[in-house]
Amino acid sequence: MSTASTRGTRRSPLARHLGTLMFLAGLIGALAFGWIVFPPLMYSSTEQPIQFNHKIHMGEAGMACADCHPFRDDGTFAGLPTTAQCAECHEEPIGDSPLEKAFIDEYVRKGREVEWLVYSRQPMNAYFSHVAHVTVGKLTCEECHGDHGATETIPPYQVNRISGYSRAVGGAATAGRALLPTEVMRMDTCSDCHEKHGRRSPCLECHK
Amino acid sequence: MSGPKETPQGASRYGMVIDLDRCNGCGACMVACAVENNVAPAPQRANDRNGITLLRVFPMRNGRDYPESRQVFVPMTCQQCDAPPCESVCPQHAVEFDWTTGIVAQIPVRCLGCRYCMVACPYHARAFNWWDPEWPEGMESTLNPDISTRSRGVAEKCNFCHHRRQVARERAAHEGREVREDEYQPACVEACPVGAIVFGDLNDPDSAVAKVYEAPDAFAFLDKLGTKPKIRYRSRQEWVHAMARQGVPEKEVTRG
Amino acid sequence: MDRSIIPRGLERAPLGKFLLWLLPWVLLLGFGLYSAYLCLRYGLHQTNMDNRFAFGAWIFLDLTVIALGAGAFFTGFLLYILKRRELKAVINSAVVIGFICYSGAVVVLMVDVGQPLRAWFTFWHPNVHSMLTEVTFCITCYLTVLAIEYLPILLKNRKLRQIPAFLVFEFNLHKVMYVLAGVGTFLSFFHQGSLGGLYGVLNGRPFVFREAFGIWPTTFFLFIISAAAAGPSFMLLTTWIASKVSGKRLVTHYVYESLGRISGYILSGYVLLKTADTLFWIRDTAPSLGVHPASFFANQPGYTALHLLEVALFGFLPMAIFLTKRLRARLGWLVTAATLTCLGIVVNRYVLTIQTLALPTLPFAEVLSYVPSWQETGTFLMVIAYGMLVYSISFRYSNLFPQERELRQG
Amino acid sequence: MFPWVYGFEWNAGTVIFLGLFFTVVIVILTTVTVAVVRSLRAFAQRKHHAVGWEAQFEDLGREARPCRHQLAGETDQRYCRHGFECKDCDFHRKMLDVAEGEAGDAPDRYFHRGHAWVRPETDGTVTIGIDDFGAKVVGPRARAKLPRIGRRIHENGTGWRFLLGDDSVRVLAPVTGEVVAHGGRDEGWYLRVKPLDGPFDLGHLLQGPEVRPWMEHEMARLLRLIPKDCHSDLTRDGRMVDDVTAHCSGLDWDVVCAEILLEP
Repeated sequence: MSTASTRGTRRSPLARHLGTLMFLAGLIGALAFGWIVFPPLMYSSTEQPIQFNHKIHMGEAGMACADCHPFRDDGTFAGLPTTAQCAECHEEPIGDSPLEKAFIDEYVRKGREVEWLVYSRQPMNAYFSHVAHVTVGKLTCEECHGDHGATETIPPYQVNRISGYSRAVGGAATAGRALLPTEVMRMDTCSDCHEKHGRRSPCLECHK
Repeated sequence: MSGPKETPQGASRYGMVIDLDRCNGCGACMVACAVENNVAPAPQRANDRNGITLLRVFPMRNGRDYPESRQVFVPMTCQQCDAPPCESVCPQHAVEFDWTTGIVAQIPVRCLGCRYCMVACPYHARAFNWWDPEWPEGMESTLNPDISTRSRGVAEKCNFCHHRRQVARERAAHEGREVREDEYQPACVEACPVGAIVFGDLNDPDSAVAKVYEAPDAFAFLDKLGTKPKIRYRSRQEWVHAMARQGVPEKEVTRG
Repeated sequence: MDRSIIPRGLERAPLGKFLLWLLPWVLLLGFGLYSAYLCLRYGLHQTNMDNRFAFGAWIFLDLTVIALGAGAFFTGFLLYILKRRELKAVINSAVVIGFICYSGAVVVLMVDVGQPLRAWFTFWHPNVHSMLTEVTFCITCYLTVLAIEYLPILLKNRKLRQIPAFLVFEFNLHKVMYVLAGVGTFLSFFHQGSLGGLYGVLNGRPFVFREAFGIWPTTFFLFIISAAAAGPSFMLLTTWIASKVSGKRLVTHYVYESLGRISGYILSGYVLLKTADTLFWIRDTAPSLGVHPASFFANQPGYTALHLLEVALFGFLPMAIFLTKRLRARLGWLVTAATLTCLGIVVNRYVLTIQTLALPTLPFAEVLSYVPSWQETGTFLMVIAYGMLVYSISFRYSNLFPQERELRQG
Repeated sequence: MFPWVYGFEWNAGTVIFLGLFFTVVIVILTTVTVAVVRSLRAFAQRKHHAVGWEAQFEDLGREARPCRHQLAGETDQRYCRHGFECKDCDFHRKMLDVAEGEAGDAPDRYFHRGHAWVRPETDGTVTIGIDDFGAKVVGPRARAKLPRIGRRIHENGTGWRFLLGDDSVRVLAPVTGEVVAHGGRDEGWYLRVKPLDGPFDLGHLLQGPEVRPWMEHEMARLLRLIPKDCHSDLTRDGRMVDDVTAHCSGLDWDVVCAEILLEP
């Protein structure tokens, strides 16, 4: 109406743009919340039961990945070593690390297994074969797991509160880019790489 | 995705031949199938029309009176058609013809639950999860880890125990060799006490199934529909062949 | 009480009486919502559908509702594209009915599928060869178009139009409405067709499989034509019912006659094509799939009768009434013929969906029948109640029939 | 749906199907956008009064919009299609050409179809009021809500409003201008309006011989709105009563006023 426009000219510039300013403030606030504040809230974070230094094992001890993460005889991937495997070297403390001592006291002596929280567990409907990628596809561990083997500490285990899927520590290496704070590993991570290698897979290749 | 779905060199084409003259209708295949594929026990209120049976043994009678009365048992499951009517109707590619194995793949996590595929399938070989799958306390630990469970509201069907192929391939790859025929056999084949079911790669002329696939007494159900099923049946009884060629409805069954 | 929002110059029942009229529909809606809740919360075992009857009452009702809702697209097409000006008298009503039918169908579909939260998968990963994909895309687009077409009717409400922005937007939207009518026609054309194609492409079901023209089976075209025939009939019927319930003259007899004549012409084409299609199916299609057509009817004389009824009683008879000038002059005959035409659509969709599933394909399978559970029925009643509510409220507060005011004065 | 989504394939089916889909989406979006942009432009150019009137005009019954040349007996049955904007009307121009040279003196008052009269003043302003017929339909009970001084009114926009209880009807402004003075009930509700640019163009208003038949036409229209058994109550001493709606029970002030003042 003409009333509004004539009245508008009499107001101060600040008052005239108040609406716009409030809209922008709200928009920026909402975006900041959505992009910065909210994503971390989506994840619960749990520390691993005990810290582990990959770098010492790979470097000073001169071990390889497969020494602790081997294939079983039937071709399946054994995943994490058992306490018994650790005890092959760590029956008694080798160094003077308090962490090592704690590990031997808490787990080796008591014969308990460490309840590691696994970063890279696949969802139930996905099939993943290490043999296919490592033995047949000749991929190195680092190509998917990144520099995990060279780290001195192991990061906390983060789980998406809704989907229950964890954030893969090596996800950035797998995806070939930094993962957004909202991201876990997705099917696209697999399919992008398969496509890059010229391998178009039927659904059943990975889904079960 | 770029690149055509080419059938690669040396691709498999899995098929099955079921000998109706041998089948005695014991149902071991049905049990083995359900156990292998993590089919949840049916709830109390389920009936034979809304439970999950990926493989079902039907009696087929010639409809004549004694002494001409004859009957065979027909284990009916997904016929793994080469021209699957269920694939083209799925609105979102939850059904895919696997061009490397010839298996018609059903991907439950992509499924919307519209059931159009079930309407399209003339073999009634698909089942829908009308209920939330529930296992009695403690029974979850007996689930097969090689295959996922399916949620309520999605369709499912026989995938020729494809997960067994994955396990076999993994072992073979680890040992640096090809998969042997006996390493990949669906659960129903293993369970059949009379050896009525033969399964294998039709592209491999030396496989057991290829040798009987073209046998003169082998036939496919509803082959005039143009679905090109990869499961064939055998029988030396002429009436069985005649029935398979022409369907005649029986009496009406009401439910509701 | 609500007099200030009722369109000026129209007489409406007192608010109390109106609310009393709404009450049963609100109760029915509540019952329907409870039924739908049960299906969504506990799963589709609440219905009597099963692995053989995978599509049940809902699909049949969806197809029927959408076919009847075709009045919206076809009236829009006749008015905006073919310039049949007399239909301006019912276009608002047609849009509201179209909107109700399509939105109702979408709501029911969302209850009807097993995983409604995955509905967006069809858009994200569409299989363009599936008729259902075509249905999904068209239904969504057309519902959007209908919602936009519905907007001016709302904005022209007496209170809302006092806001200058609404009136101006309504005016400008109306100026470009012929574009939306065109798009709507295109979408609805393919949508009605793909609903027909849904069954016609099923080569695994010899009872419904039909030969194709190009990529479309004949049912694709038969559905379009039958919906176009039934649409105006349904408009005629609903206008008449609204007129009876409200006790007002809403349109002139010329409009009724025009709707009837259009229905009649299209119906005559439909009856002809449907008969030809059935004969071809009996002679060629069914036998080529290894089935003798007679076997479908061997144990079901009732179904045979339905087929005859569909073409003769619900096709030929209303066509004859609509095309006879003397009968067309009488509203009673027009309403009778329109009712028959709408029943014909119901029977056609019933035979196509329910009978197809009842008939076995395998030689050892049984003929099945099923009765919907109360939860299924409730969910459908929910749509009826929702439609009655939306239509009643629109009728009271919007000017659905522009001729009403003039007829009242004149 | 998009090429970057997993499973997307460039083939004929996809291209045709999604091509059509995106075309439809674009057409729908464009159509709505065009309507929005046109509306915004109407507001920016202060044309929204005209557009709003056009929208309302379409809803008027045929009886409410006789052509002025029909009223003057210059033509047979003819209904205005131009929102009473005679300067846009070819027919009007043709009729003017025929009547050229016959123009008499400028009349004292001009009438708008919404029952506002306009009287040009010597200082270039105009006075606007509601005509007797309109005033009697609105009645003395109603209160006018006049625009404040300095406000602008727009031709065929709202001139001012009459209020009675919760109901209100607007009087269409006959011209565009700025309100410089107004008068209350005692002076008979009037506005004094000065032109914005250039002198007023009053060509679209009824004048001279057109006025009387128009009034008769309006009277007939009013009678149609009023039940027959009330007709005798409408006149007293040979004159129309001062408050038409008050003299007939069950008659809606709001409906009758809106119909006569052309507010559908």
